[in-house]
Amino acid sequence: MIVEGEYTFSGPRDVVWELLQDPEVLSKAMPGAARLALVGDGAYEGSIRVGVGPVTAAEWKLAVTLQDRDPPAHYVMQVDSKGPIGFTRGSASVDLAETDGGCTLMRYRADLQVGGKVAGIGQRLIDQVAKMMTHRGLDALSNELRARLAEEA
Amino acid sequence: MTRRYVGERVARNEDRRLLTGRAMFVDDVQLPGMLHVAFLRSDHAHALLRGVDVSAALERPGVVAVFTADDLGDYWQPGPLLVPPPPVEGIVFHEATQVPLAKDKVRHVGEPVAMVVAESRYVAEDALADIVVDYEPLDAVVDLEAALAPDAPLVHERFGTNMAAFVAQRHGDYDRARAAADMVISRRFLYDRGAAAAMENRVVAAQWDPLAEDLTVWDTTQAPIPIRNGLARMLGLMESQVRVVAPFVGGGFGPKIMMFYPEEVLVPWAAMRLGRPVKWTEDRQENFFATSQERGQVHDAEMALTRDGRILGVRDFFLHDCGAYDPYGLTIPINSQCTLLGPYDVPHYYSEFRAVFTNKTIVTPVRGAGRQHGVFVMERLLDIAARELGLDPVEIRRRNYLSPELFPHNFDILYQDFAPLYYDSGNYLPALETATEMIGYEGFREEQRRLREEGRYVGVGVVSYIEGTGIGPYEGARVTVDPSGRVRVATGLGTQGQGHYTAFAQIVAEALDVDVERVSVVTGDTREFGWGTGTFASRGAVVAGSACHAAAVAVRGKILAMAARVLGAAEEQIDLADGRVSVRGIPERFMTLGELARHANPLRGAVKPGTEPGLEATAYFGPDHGSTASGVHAMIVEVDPETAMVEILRYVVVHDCGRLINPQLVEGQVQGGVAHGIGNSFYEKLHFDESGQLLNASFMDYLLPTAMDVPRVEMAHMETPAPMNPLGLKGVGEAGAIPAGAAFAQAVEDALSGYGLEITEIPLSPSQLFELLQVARAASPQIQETAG
Amino acid sequence: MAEPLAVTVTVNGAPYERSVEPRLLLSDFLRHGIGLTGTHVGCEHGVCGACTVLLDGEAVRSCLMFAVQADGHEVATVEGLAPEEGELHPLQEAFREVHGLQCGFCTPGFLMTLVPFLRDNPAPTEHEIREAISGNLCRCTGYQNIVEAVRLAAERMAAT
Amino acid sequence: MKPAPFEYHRPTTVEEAVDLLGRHGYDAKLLAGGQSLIPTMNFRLAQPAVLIDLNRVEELDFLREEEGGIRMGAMTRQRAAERSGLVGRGAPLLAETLPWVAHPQIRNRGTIGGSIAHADPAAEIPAVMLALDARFTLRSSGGTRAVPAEEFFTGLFGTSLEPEEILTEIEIPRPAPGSGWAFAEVSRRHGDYALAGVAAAVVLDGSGRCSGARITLLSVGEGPALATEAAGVLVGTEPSEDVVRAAAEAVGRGIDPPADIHATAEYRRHLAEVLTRRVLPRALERARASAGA
Repeated sequence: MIVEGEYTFSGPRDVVWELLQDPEVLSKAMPGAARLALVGDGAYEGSIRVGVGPVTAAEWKLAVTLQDRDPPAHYVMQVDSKGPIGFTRGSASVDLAETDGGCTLMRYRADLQVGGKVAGIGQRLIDQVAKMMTHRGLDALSNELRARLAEEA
Repeated sequence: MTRRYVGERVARNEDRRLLTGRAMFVDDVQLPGMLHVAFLRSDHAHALLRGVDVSAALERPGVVAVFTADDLGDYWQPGPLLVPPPPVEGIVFHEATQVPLAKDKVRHVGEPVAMVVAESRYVAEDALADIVVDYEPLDAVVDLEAALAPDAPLVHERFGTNMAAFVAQRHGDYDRARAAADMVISRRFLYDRGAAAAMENRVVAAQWDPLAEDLTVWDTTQAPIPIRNGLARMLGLMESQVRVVAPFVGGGFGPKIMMFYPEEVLVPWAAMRLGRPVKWTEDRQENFFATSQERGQVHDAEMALTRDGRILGVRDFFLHDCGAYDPYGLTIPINSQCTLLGPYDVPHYYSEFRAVFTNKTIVTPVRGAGRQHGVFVMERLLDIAARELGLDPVEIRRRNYLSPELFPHNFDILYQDFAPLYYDSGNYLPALETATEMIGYEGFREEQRRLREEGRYVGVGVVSYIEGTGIGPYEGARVTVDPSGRVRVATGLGTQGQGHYTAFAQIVAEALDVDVERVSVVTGDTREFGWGTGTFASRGAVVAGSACHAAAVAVRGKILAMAARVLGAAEEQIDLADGRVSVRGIPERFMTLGELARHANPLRGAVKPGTEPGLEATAYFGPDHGSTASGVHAMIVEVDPETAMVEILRYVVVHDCGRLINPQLVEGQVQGGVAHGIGNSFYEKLHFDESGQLLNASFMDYLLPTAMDVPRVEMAHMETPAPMNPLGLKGVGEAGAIPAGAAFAQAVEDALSGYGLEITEIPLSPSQLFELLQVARAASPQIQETAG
Repeated sequence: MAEPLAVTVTVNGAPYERSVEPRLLLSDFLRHGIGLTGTHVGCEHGVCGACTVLLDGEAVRSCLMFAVQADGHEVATVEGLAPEEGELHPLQEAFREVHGLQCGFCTPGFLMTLVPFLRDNPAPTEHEIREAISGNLCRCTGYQNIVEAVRLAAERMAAT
Repeated sequence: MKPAPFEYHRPTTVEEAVDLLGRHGYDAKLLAGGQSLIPTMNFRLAQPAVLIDLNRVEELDFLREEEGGIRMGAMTRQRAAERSGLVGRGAPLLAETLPWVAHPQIRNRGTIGGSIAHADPAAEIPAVMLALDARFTLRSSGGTRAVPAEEFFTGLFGTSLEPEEILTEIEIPRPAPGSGWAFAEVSRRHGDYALAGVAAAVVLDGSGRCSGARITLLSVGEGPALATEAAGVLVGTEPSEDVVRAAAEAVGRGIDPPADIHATAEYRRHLAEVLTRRVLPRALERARASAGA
């Protein structure tokens, strides 16, 4: 499954870049009281809690690795997760570009594999859940960015 | 003989039990102390198995045992190769059969990794969540062409390739035909996977009796005798120590002939090891991952023709998806290869295929077993040729049929029974003429034009097919006249709703001249009859039916001989009618068959040397060749080009399966087959993603046609008797499903004539049809739907 | 309260008292709890209709109910359909006569769906029949003879 | 496919139910008809620790006509609503739509309130409630509040129900004079989740001018969606074929449909447009008849 899109952050690129490497910030962008810890250079581990509609929220173990880092413009994020009803494997390519007015345009393209029970039964909703989680995550990052910029100001 | 049963519409003997909820299915087996099984199955299509930790599961209250591959010791062995590769020159075949529990590596989603045995299925499922498996995911092999690329990941490393088999067969010299042709049509055709989806999932229950030292296994199998034989071998028992019972089975359609499924190997073993009865009932979700499937093939085919539409030759290269293992050998692709020729006079044919291992569920025959692919390719080529030549699609078929004087007819290629492809008998043109007449082909074009003006898009499809049925090796039957006067018939087949209980009763009742309701048939219990192979390849009625007939004829001989002795008359003077024997002309000198049976088993005196006690005989039947059934399907559809939804308005089948035992049963088989074929055309497709995950593993997303989707089937029978068996029978079980996709494609294209779209893929979802329509609209902006 | 609960369910007119875990599906209760195995289970997610029974006279999926929910209610299954031992309900009779069943696995679900349908709509059209059984899957028959059987049964039931 | 264990409660009053929910909150799941929840539990996708069964709360099962329209309890069975003459008169759009919901065996058990609270984006009832401008009563031990459908549905399976709240009642306003309605969907098979569906409720004034329109969509987004732009195209016009076409195009523009194995996003968008073109003339026809009467 491909999830791709663009998102504009109202802030400079290097601040956005920093945010995207910060495990604390990243965990806020992930669903359900995520915990994420840096375990090596560009490597994070932790867990998220996901539940959609009738699907009971449950803990998914998460491993994130950032690769091909070209600060502050590009990286590839390898994300593996495993929960009680399945797993995901995939990578997302992220490009950050400066735009007018000091904003940052993010282009992302994720190639996600979903496996296990959730793939076999939940196909009708996977596309929407991925979209929803992406949008919510980006909005959360955007809020975080605003907060940080306000702090700095 | 006064009673006629063969050919009559006799209501089924088995129905009362089924209709009142008293027919026993395997899941109904409930024994004191019975344990229940759940399997932990791989979530990954392809992964190394680094470790399986079952310790937490073992601690859960109610869990009795948890087994992994390592616990099986020497019992862990790959399953048998059911059908060896045919002796075709130059054949390559790599054997890789399934294993009871995955070891080192998993090769498809749903492959069993661990077996939990618990006091209830609920608890067994609870315990699955306790098991921790360490997988190292590997890239999956999914696409057939990509699988053969040099750098593809390997399903079975030891072969160094994902090619499971290569077979090339030729008849004549295709290159010469091509050189002489006025026109060559070539296309790529796709046929995708579906599920057999019998309403009953698989079930295995087993009980070991340590006092009698015997094992009873209840199994939803289509082949109880081979299951018994294999289990005895694996478990180190004599065949007589193992009883396999396939009672009422809730639909088979092919996958229930597969053996040995891991669960069939493990449940009896666990029952012996744990000393308690054990049952595993597959749930629907497991069925989508763990029960064999069929249909993935990609064909690159071409047809060489004269300008008047005569076929000079056909060439086909195809890839066949065999899934992660190939226990069923090459039956399916060989069927595709051989059935492609259809009822047509094809002087030159070259066909080669590669079977391909993929990280998907095992492929074994499903109703049609590869035949529909061949039919789809051939019929589509003819449709395209007809269009390009400006010929009517019916006319091009008419011009190419094998004519009746060409029978029996041979092609120089081997069929699934390893005998040269042999058409025993057939007469194809009358079926075509009948079908076109029934569907009103003549007047349809006018109607079509008229409806198009009203904004309605209707189209017709007419296709032909043949089906090799009723192959060997053999089946047997025992017929016994009981002292009660009732007649008992036992055969070794499993039966899954075909009506064998009734069809065999009809054959025997007619031969013995008794009331058909007084003939009771038992099938699928190895203790009742221990010789035979199973129900597959549309062979049950043909092969076992012929054996029943032979046994009944032998019993009839015994009856007459015994009656002559007892009634004191010459054999020729004995009348057998209405369940009694009498001396001709002296009706008061009679005896009922029950009385005669008692005489045949005396308590005193001597049974004469050279004779046997009882009115009983066992007979076997093994045909040299299969018999070739055939038919024509015609369909009218209406397409809504705006929504891309298709409705089938009419469906006509003209079918020739030789002599009919019971037209009602035959019609039922065909109607069900057509429904299955309609499913394969428009509704049913197993969607695998690029990582080998099945995306529609439930009835929510895997769409079986409902009563709203399947039309009434109008049917006519042709009866060209088969010369290969005494009753003239040909098989019918799979026929309905075989040509439906081809008819559907032709009809939908016809309804959308003017759009210039071509259907080369089946199943075709509305979403795919929408895309074809959009491409057509983009290519021809003048297309505008008239408002409907 | 994951502890077993005592329930009393009247099935085909007879009361059954059992102690059941709340999660026990009604289908499993009928089949394995009280041994009425005529109700079949085909999908356990409410699509195939094989497990259809009557709850207080209306057709429901017994795989989509917990046995505890049937406490104090009346359930009817295929075993209770025939009026007398050795006799058949007109629907059963018609199914047999026109070959409305093959493997017979889905049949109890069809019958139990059709009983209230014909009660509420004694003279249905073919389209209404097809719609009424569209929540029951059959892999063997192609539905044609099932539809035929319903028409025949409706005719006969109207005549009596 | 057997459900995981859970703690089971079967209250007989709303008060008792609300109290239980207050105690268990996030761990609890309400069991209404169970026709979506129980399959999800059988697949073990849902494993609620506590199940509060509302099937014995009789006060939630009623259907009556009031001054302003129809009021029904959340536990009203879908089949009961479908068969009710009251619904046929007072909410004909709902009556027309209910036969599209799954199959009779499901509707015999499934409830109106359960379907609303479940808020499946492919479900018919939420979309119809949105088109009918229904209001929902939500109750917790803290009190009662009324929420219009428009505010109730909040994205993918999302509602404004708090964890300790129960949807108790549904209020459907009486249709204004000159009202017309229609529903249509395209599904793979009868009773399946729709690939796309459209419900429309329109009002024409005495001169044939559209004075109100609510067009709602299902299966083309995260939840039931109100096509406001399309409605805007209609309102104020005497809706002609061209206006209807323009409204349908507005529907297509306003959505970002999901893709799945049954339909691409483009196909869903196309279907939503086609269905709008088919539904609106029927709704307008009925409105004209009603306005003329």
